[in-house]
Amino acid sequence: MNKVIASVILSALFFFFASPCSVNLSKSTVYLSAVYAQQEIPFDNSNKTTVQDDQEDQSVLYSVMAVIVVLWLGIFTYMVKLDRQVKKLKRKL
Amino acid sequence: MAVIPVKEIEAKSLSKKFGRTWIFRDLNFSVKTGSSLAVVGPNGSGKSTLLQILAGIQRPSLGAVLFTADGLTIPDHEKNESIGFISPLFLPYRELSGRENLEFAARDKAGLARSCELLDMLGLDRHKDKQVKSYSTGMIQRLKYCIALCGDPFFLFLDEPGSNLDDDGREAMYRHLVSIKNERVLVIATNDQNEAALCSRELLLGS
Amino acid sequence: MIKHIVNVLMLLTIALAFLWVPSADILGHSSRIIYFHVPVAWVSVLAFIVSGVLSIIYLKDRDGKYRLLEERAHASASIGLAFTILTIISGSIWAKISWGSFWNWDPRERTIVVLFLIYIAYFVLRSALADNPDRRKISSAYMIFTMVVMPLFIFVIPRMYDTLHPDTIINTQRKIKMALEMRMVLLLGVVSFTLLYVYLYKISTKILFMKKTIEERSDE
Amino acid sequence: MTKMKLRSAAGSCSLVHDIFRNLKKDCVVEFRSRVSFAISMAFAGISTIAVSLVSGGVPFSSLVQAILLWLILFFSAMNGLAHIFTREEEEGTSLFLLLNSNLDAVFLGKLIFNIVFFFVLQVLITPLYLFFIQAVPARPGHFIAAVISGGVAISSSTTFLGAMVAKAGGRGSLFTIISFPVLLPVLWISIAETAGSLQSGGSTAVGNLVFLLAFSGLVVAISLILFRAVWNSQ
Repeated sequence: MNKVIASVILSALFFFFASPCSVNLSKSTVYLSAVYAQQEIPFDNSNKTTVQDDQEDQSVLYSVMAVIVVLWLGIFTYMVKLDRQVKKLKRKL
Repeated sequence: MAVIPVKEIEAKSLSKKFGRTWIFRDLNFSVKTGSSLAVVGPNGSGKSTLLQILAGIQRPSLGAVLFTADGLTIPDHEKNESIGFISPLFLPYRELSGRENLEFAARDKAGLARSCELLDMLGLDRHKDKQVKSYSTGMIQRLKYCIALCGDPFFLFLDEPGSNLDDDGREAMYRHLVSIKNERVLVIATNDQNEAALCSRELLLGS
Repeated sequence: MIKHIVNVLMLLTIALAFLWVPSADILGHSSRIIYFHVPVAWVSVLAFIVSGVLSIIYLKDRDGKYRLLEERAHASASIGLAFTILTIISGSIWAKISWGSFWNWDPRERTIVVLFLIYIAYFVLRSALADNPDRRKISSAYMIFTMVVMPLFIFVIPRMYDTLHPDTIINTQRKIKMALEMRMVLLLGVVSFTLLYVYLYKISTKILFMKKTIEERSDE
Repeated sequence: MTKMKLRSAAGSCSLVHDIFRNLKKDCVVEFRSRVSFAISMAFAGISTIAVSLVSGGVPFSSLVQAILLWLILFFSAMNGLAHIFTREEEEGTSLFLLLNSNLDAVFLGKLIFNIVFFFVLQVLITPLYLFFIQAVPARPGHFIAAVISGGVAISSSTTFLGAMVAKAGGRGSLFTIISFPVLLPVLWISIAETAGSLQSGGSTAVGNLVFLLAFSGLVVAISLILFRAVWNSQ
């Protein structure tokens, strides 16, 4: 049961950190390499390759991401609560 | 009523549990007009609960209670009007006087007159118009008896009717009970031996 | 089975919401929050409706055909409360971004807060009734009572104070004019979050039944 | 198995008779133990005076006046409207009530009592409030209509919740917690209407008043259906 939660959350978080760095890029391979490229600062503007949103302020994206990460952390903690209950009950059964 | 219809209350595999413990299980008995049943047993054996279930105040966890008149089940509203009930949990209004409590309890003038008469018979005539606040527990118990009887009920469920009554109060109540019990169905829950002796049959709970 | 669907759909929503959907004209990228914020709000309302319906069924079937109905309504309500809190948090952060202030009582925020208060009241009442044998009946009666009264608020609140209160910058209807893709992704988001709710609900029911069997086993 | 039908007296005419019987009993009992009535009135009076004392006669806008008025009325309701049911539980007379009259009559009797009680409270408090904040409503008719319909909405929805609180041990704050979310829109609308009537401009939004009365109607209907589940013992 808990490995399912972990997989859902991990994959979701992975997508988050990858996606804002290259919005509207069609091919996923390009941005995957972009992610590996920047080691120290994951979100600097240097790798922005899309033309369409050059004037778009990067901070908006971070806050969008912040909101969604908050959502996901909330759901994650709720799932962990349920998961712990299940484990406790399983032991008793 | 020239011919008294044979009314009957029948308990079918009645059982009740509180939380996770069973108070009583699979009780089967029936009480016809004129006969009466004494429910006895140690404290906490579920006597009061059983009486509340019979009176329709509480719902049994399993089983059912059937009210029949000559074999036909009595419709509910009629049944509710023909039930008299006394229990320690049952208290009259303290701010109202004895008579006002009876006015509230009686459905019609005749009932009111009958219960006032009964009140006088039980020695409460001097206190009829005083607030129940000023009554002693014995006097409240007598008033409860009158309230239970004011609708001329056919089914009487009395949970320790004689409690905190003095000797002559108890004696007057028993005399009245004996006089009316042959054309009614009577169930008394009690720990008091001579109260149980009033009834034709006994049911032991909590064995 | 639902677990896998939820995983797939959730990932799809995330991917599409970020990679494929054009950003809304006024809001720019911050409009991407819609695909997560709105479904979460929808789930909190859905949980409320489900627990109301469960309470109705519980009160109707007095002879106990179904088991643990009221506890399930309670479980659904706790999921609803969790999602309502999430909606409020994410809503206020989004409000900070697009309108500059954390909270300015626009109609949608009021509806969510009223729902939040109802959940709190339900849980407080239920715990206050702890030792009362009628606890289940009374708390489901309260849930039904509020569920019937709640739709009135939704019609009332938007019309509230309009004479005295300046309207917010973006229009107050729930849906901003949305391109087709946006509407599709939003729908996908709603579906995946609803399935997530169903999944959580199934787990909570399983927990309830486990507790019941443990209880019964410890009785014998 | 005969369905365990709950206690209900026969026929509708005796329902009205039952309601009056209950109402008469409630009035006599409440009149005799005037403590709770006095406390509610004193509470409402003191909060009115407190508001004007604290504000020190500073004139505030009609909206703020309306908000303060309705807050005072709301909390006085929270103080007094549950008593009619909690008294039954505290004094153990709920079993007596259950046996002697059907549930609808019990509820309707107490509902009427609550509406009348809150109306009397409003009649005493609102003029006092207006006097203290030196406000004269621009359209008195509209103002009175708003206050009355708001009061009816509050008292009719809190009666049922009072029955729940009585069963839950009757702590005062529980009553406020469970009735606030239900009363929130009623307060919003009443405040908007009262503010509208205090101001000179603005028109009477009859829709709002109708909403308040419709709300009370709906709430009474729902309460009648659900009262069985709450008041009848298990």
